[in-house]
Amino acid sequence: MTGNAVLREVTLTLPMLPDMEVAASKTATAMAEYMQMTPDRIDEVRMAVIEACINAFEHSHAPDRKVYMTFEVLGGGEPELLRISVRDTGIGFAPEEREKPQMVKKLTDKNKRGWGLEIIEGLMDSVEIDSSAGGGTTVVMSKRR
Amino acid sequence: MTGNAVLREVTLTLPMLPDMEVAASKTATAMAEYMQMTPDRIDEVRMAVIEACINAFEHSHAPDRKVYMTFEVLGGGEPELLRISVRDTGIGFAPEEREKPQMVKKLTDKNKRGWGLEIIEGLMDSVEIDSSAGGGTTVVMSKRR
Amino acid sequence: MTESLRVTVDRQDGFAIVYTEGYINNQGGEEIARVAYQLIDEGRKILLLNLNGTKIVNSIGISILIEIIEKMIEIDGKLGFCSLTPTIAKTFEIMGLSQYAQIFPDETQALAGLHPPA
Amino acid sequence: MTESLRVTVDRQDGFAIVYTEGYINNQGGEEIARVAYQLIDEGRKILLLNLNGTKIVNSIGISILIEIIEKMIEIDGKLGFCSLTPTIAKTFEIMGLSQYAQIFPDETQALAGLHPPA
Ligand SMILES: Nc1ncnc2c1ncn2[C@@H]1O[C@H](COP(=O)(O)OP(=O)(O)O)[C@@H](O)[C@H]1O
Ligand SMILES: Nc1ncnc2c1ncn2[C@@H]1O[C@H](COP(=O)(O)OP(=O)(O)O)[C@@H](O)[C@H]1O
Repeated sequence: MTGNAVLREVTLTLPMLPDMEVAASKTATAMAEYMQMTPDRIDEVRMAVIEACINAFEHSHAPDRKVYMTFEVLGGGEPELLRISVRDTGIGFAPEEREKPQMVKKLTDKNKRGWGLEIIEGLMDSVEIDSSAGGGTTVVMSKRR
Repeated sequence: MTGNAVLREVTLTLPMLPDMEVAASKTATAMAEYMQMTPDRIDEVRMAVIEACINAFEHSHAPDRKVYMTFEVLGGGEPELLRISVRDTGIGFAPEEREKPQMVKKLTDKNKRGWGLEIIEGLMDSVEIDSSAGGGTTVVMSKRR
Repeated sequence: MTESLRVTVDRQDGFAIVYTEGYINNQGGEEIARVAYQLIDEGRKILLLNLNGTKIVNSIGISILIEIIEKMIEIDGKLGFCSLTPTIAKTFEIMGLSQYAQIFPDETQALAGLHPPA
Repeated sequence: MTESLRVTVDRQDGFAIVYTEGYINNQGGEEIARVAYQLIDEGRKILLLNLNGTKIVNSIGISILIEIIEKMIEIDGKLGFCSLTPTIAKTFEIMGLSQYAQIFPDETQALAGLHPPA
């Protein structure tokens, strides 16, 4: 049984500036290490956090140039799940209209980008995106210990 | 000349719970690494952050059980100074009345504690404490790159 | 700031090994591409990217690596990768990149697998 | 959570080496003290704390180590430390702890300096 009490909650606010995604990934690492997640899984969380941050940096056009993150450790007694939320107050987008990138196409396409969300979904256990035009974007991603 | 523009500002809010000081120290490490501080100096910052956090955890009796931190990178163009502030909304204390701990006394004293601020002052380049009865405590500590 | 990617090259006849150290973000990816195109211009058709010194990458950096793969397919060359962290390997798998560039556990196996000219 | 301190002991005649791995916080300090008092109870008067596996400590943990030093002074024994990170060494210096417990760069020099019974 997975308890869903929030055992620990840490919030981090970052400026949308080069390399700040690395700071976010270190905080994620600290929380995952606290939970005694395995090093390989910690590394996957780290990469997902980097992708979510650079998406906000690059695409959100948030006027305050800030990313708001929360790191929550959930569980029933013992830590079981790490839930990370990455929020911006930018222009938003329609996640359901996103096209799944395909390498065979990207190889000849001029635009080789479009992998961030795909990578996040592949590395985390679950990902939810809440975004709307003008209403900003919140990506909530979780990984079990 | 030391420029004093704030080049980067990151804020972190932590619960006053066991091991959360380690999360704070990781964020500090990330900011210090961003500045390319030397590993030994980064390690000193990390230890100072741990001490400031456990002071707030242990002594503040803050009703919200939270520590509010900011990490600022200052400089004129290039990062030159890391300034870290550790704030709680607790009972406060009178820093000027603090007695400097002496090992010769502590060795026979029943209370062997009282080293945290001494260590912070020894490891950081400058430390300022703003505290008042009922008004909470803010420790601002800085270290050059 | 944050230390930028260091790239070193071991040039051999007809092929080369490119070693990276640090974060492969956009600048890091561009630095690798610069070096790779130079090696291609020099006539090399087989390149091995040894990422042993790289513990983090981002998708912007990887998209620049995809450009190098495209170029390699064009000139009928080969790009191999070796010594990836498990997360980077998994990311390449997720992207389907491993179908277009060979991934090897280490340099020895890469050199055997890429068949560079002796 | 966060992995707790692991302590291992190398018992020798009349002295012992205590190895730590992990964070010396209050629990970590208490674990070291428990082991140290047991070694003292067994009749050992010379202890070496090898902190090679410890990269962080806090002042609560150190204050427990001061208790061990007090005990050692009482029984006319010796407590030495070796293999400290530069920051832990500097912290011991700041506290004046290095006047009451000998600090050695490594185990070899500690064993030579503490003169344990041969
Ligand atoms: N935080 C965000 N704010 C606005 N748009 C976003 C955000 N995150 C993603 N997007 C949109 O989704 C698209 C796909 O993102 P992603 O899969 O990460 O690939 P990439 O960042 O390489 O374009 C982006 O190009 C952008 O249009
Ligand atoms: N954040 C704080 N809130 C209230 N009191 C504090 C705080 N930080 C320090 N103090 C007071 O200052 C004293 C000295 O702190 P310190 O030098 O860190 O040693 P120790 O924490 O071992 O007592 C504490 O015992 C406490 O009374």
